[in-house]
Amino acid sequence: MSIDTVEQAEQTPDQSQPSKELGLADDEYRQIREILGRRPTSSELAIYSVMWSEHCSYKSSKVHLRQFGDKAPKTDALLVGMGENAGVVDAGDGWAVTFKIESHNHPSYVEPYQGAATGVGGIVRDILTMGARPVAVMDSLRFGRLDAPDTARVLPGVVAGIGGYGNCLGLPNIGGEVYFDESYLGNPLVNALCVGVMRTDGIKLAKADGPGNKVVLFGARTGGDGIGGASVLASATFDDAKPSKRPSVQVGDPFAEKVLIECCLEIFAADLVVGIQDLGAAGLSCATTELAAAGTGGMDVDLDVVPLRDPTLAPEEILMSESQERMMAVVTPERLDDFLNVCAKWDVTATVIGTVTDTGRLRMTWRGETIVDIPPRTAAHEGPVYRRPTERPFDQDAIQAHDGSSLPRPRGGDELRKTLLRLVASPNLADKSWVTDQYDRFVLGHTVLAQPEDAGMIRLDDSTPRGIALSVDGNGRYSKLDPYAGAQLALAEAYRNVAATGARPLAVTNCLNFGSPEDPAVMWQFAEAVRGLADGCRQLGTPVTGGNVSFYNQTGSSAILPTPVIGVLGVIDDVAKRIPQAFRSDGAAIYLLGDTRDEFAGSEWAYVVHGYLGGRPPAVDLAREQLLASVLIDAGRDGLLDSAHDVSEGGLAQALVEAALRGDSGARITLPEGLDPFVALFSESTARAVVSVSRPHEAAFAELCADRGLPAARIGTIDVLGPSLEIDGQFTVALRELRAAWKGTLPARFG
Amino acid sequence: MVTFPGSLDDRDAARAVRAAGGEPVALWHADPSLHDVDAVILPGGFSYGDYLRAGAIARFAPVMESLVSAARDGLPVLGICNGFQVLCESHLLPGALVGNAGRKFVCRPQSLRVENVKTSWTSGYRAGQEIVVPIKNMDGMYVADDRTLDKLEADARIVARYRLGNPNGSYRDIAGITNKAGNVVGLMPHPEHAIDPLTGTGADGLGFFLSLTGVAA
Amino acid sequence: MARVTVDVVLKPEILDPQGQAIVGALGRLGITGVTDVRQGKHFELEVEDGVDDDTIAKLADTLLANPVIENFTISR
Amino acid sequence: MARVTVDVVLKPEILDPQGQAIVGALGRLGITGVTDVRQGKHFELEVEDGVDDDTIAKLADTLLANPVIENFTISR
Ligand SMILES: Nc1ncnc2c1ncn2[C@@H]1O[C@H](COP(=O)(O)OP(=O)(O)O)[C@@H](O)[C@H]1O
Ligand SMILES: [Mg+2]
Repeated sequence: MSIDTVEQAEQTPDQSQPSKELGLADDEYRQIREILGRRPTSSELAIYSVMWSEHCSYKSSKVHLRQFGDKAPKTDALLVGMGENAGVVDAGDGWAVTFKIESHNHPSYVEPYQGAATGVGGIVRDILTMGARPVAVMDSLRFGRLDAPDTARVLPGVVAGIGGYGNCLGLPNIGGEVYFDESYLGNPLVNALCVGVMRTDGIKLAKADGPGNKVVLFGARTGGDGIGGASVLASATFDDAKPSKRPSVQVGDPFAEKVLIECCLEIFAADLVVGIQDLGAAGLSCATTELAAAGTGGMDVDLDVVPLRDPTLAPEEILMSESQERMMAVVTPERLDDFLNVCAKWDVTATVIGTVTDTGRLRMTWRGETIVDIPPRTAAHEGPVYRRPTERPFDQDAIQAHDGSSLPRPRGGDELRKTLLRLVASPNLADKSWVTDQYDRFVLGHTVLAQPEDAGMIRLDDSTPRGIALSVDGNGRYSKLDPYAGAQLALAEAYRNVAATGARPLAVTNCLNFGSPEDPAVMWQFAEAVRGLADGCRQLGTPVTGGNVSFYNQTGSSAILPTPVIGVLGVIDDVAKRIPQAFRSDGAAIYLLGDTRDEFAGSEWAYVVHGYLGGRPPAVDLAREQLLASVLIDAGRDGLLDSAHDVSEGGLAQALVEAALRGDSGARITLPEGLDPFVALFSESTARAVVSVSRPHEAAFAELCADRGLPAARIGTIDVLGPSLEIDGQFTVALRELRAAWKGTLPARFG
Repeated sequence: MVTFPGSLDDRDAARAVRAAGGEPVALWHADPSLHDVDAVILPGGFSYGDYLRAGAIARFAPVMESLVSAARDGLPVLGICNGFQVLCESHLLPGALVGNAGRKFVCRPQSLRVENVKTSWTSGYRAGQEIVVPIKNMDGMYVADDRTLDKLEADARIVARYRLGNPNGSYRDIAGITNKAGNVVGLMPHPEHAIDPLTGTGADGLGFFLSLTGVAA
Repeated sequence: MARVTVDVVLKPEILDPQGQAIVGALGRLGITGVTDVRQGKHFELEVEDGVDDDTIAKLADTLLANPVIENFTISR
Repeated sequence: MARVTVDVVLKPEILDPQGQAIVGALGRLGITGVTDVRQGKHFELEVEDGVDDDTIAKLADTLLANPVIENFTISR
């Protein structure tokens, strides 16, 4: 096997190189030659091609994502902002929390189980890298129609993969989403979130500081997994991919990761590292260039000593391999033995592969020859940046103009009742326990709220009542109608969900799932969504701490619905004060908070009953969201609320059904005066919640709402032993019938 | 409290022991010493990733050799979920645990009937008492041949059975069994996740730990 | 070096949900004529030349198979 | 009626965590001389006489194995 060395590259400047096949544009290849003053070696080309891929360089999204920083609200809640592996939030009392969401969409289509499993594995390592103990995961999932044949292949595999990996790591799964829409059939979305907890003085950063310090690769051996994945996988649709470019699948080893987590936590506790980085997309290329670029600036690496699973791997392949369950640490020579001892205790393979230098160069050798000699910043941070053309889709005005106001609506109690039963059984609104029962939500013993509650909530530690709440939300249909509003609606819903548990929303993460950035219409959707999110975060005072962009989500030339998925994290001082969703106190009054308008564009009703998408999504009112949140949080803190549940997709009717079924309690409802019953029940107006208040607290609660100026309509009472949900003057439906409809849908499809 | 590589519910079980007034002591799989403890809990999780068969590899850990002989001498041992699997693989308990009949991981609150209240771990319950604790497993179907099952029933060695639905296809609805002496108990459901209504399904599981500390006290 | 395979199958009296599920799926695939499926494990071992079948049998009996529920066969 | 077996193994380049874990356990068992283990699946099918290998191959390819990561062999 011939090795392409730096010396050879100097001597053979005209040798042709497969830059195009590696996904590099001609200009980008020229730029690399300029940086190096010669042609790159094949190993250098491998590094640049993966580091400059869309997936790693954010070259199409960077100019937009800047707004998250530029428009960031003033806050002292952020300990580490954007740009690190994950942002870190101050949770009070010396506790810090780090969280992030990431996509694994394409791999989950190719091999659902492993694709989803390694998605969880990757995000957990990101959180671990910050110095935190990972304490919970969430998953946001989107598939094709429930009845589409391929959904029966993809969904069970994805769910088993997320469960298989997360359960085996001992991380409770505390929430997520499952949506169905035809646009995701050939391109499911699998977004995984992880949250970690640490003390504020335990934060670790990804940098290689201190000349003479050792670079240690530890964890799994390197194999041929996903070679070219980072670049090829993320920058071409499958239709374009030549067979040779098809990604090979990465297989996860959750046991290896569990051991790696415990090993790292012991290493952190003993303060044995200067810097640390996980190996994810772009593997060693990414870890070495990023660590070096963020630190003293140089690194020497001996690729010969990298422990291999497949001894035939060439250096280019070693550099591009995406083998899972690997980490890289920078360790002082004095601490090296201690470090290696901890690894040995956990049976984790650890190898010194290099040294930090102050040369400003990343140098790698192979069989004694220099095969890489580059300035690391040029690969890690100074990649190409594109301002791609954007263009409002030609049919956007038409989509918004045809608002569906003439769609026939149900009239009379009987039709309303039928509509309700049909909606609660529809795939997007139906019970998701077929999925969530495959996830461990109890492990670690700190889970206070999990599915199907509005947000997941965990206690930070045995020593404190303090906790955090998290929700992830997105709505591709709203975003299609108006991506600016769609991003804000997702943000608002996640924010509302967190507040509905009694926690104070503090910070935001996001995963932006879009089609091809080379399509100006998609790029317009993306730009609008980012602008909407940045503006929304500023107004709500919740900064974006990090996230992930996934482009090229399309089948042929048809893109998925633009799908920004937003995660909001909140803090609660005492988890015992959490507000659950269930109706549970007999005789308690039920209130609807907020205003209801006639808003059905993009609604579940329009989709399920009419298969219709058009109009403008529900109005966004972030000031009202803040007001609603403040009332929920304060009332929760003062113990005024027995339950709270946000109103979103499916409207008031769906919220009432969920609260009643969750508590196995009946309720008698009188719809607010002056509202059409159909609008009252099914409109998806935002900034609303359903709460229940027991008699002794009613006066205080009503006064709180009046003082703050939050509309609060008393719409009924809970009848704990009542067998049904009664809508006065309209219809009565037995809980048993509702439950059968709501619970039956997914099992009927998947067994 | 034994920690194997891949143990997950070890902290939870330690918390439960503490809640019952006991003092949890960490034992390490590679250390054969039992450090003079009064009882041992093998916690839930995926020791060695549950690779090969759940519990199959953990069985060969150095600590297990000491544990097997101490258990034969009467040391109270509770194996929860993965711990139950390890006890079967080590032949301290008869039968085996294989993949759930539903072929999926199952996590949900589960109703049980406690049948044998003479073991070291169940003396705090009333015979026939119905309790709810979480179940969460992939390989939770208890299987054994008919002779073994008949014998278990005849000797009243079935500690608990599932009620209101069998979550994993276990033969004869078996959720937990004990050895002849009643000191070794294997349990598929997770009582350590039912010691505090705030974070678990209730407090019904505390009885397993109270049974022990009551005895030890 | 030699390659030895060990096949492990559940004893007939033990339920095999995985195999049953496959039988159930056959109909949907339009495959007829397959009346039963049992799923077991297949191990491929690389062993040095000196390793005899007794050693492999010990390995299979103590580690690869659980004799309470499984039988195994060794082939070279 | 005939018995057909299908063995499904991970492609050589795909990580096999289970096999690795078994190799790791061998040392503790005191068994030497086994240098590598790969774990796969073993299916035993009961088929009617008319069923040919093409049908079995179709079955293996769609149901028993995941061709993205696994290979299979059929033997009668
Ligand atoms: N949509 C986004 N919003 C905010 N920050 C983002 C977004 N996408 C990516 N980032 C940030 O860019 C950095 C690089 O992202 P990524 O490549 O996903 O991280 P990693 O290298 O850990 O995989 C991270 O700090 C991440 O939080
Ligand atoms: Mg990272």
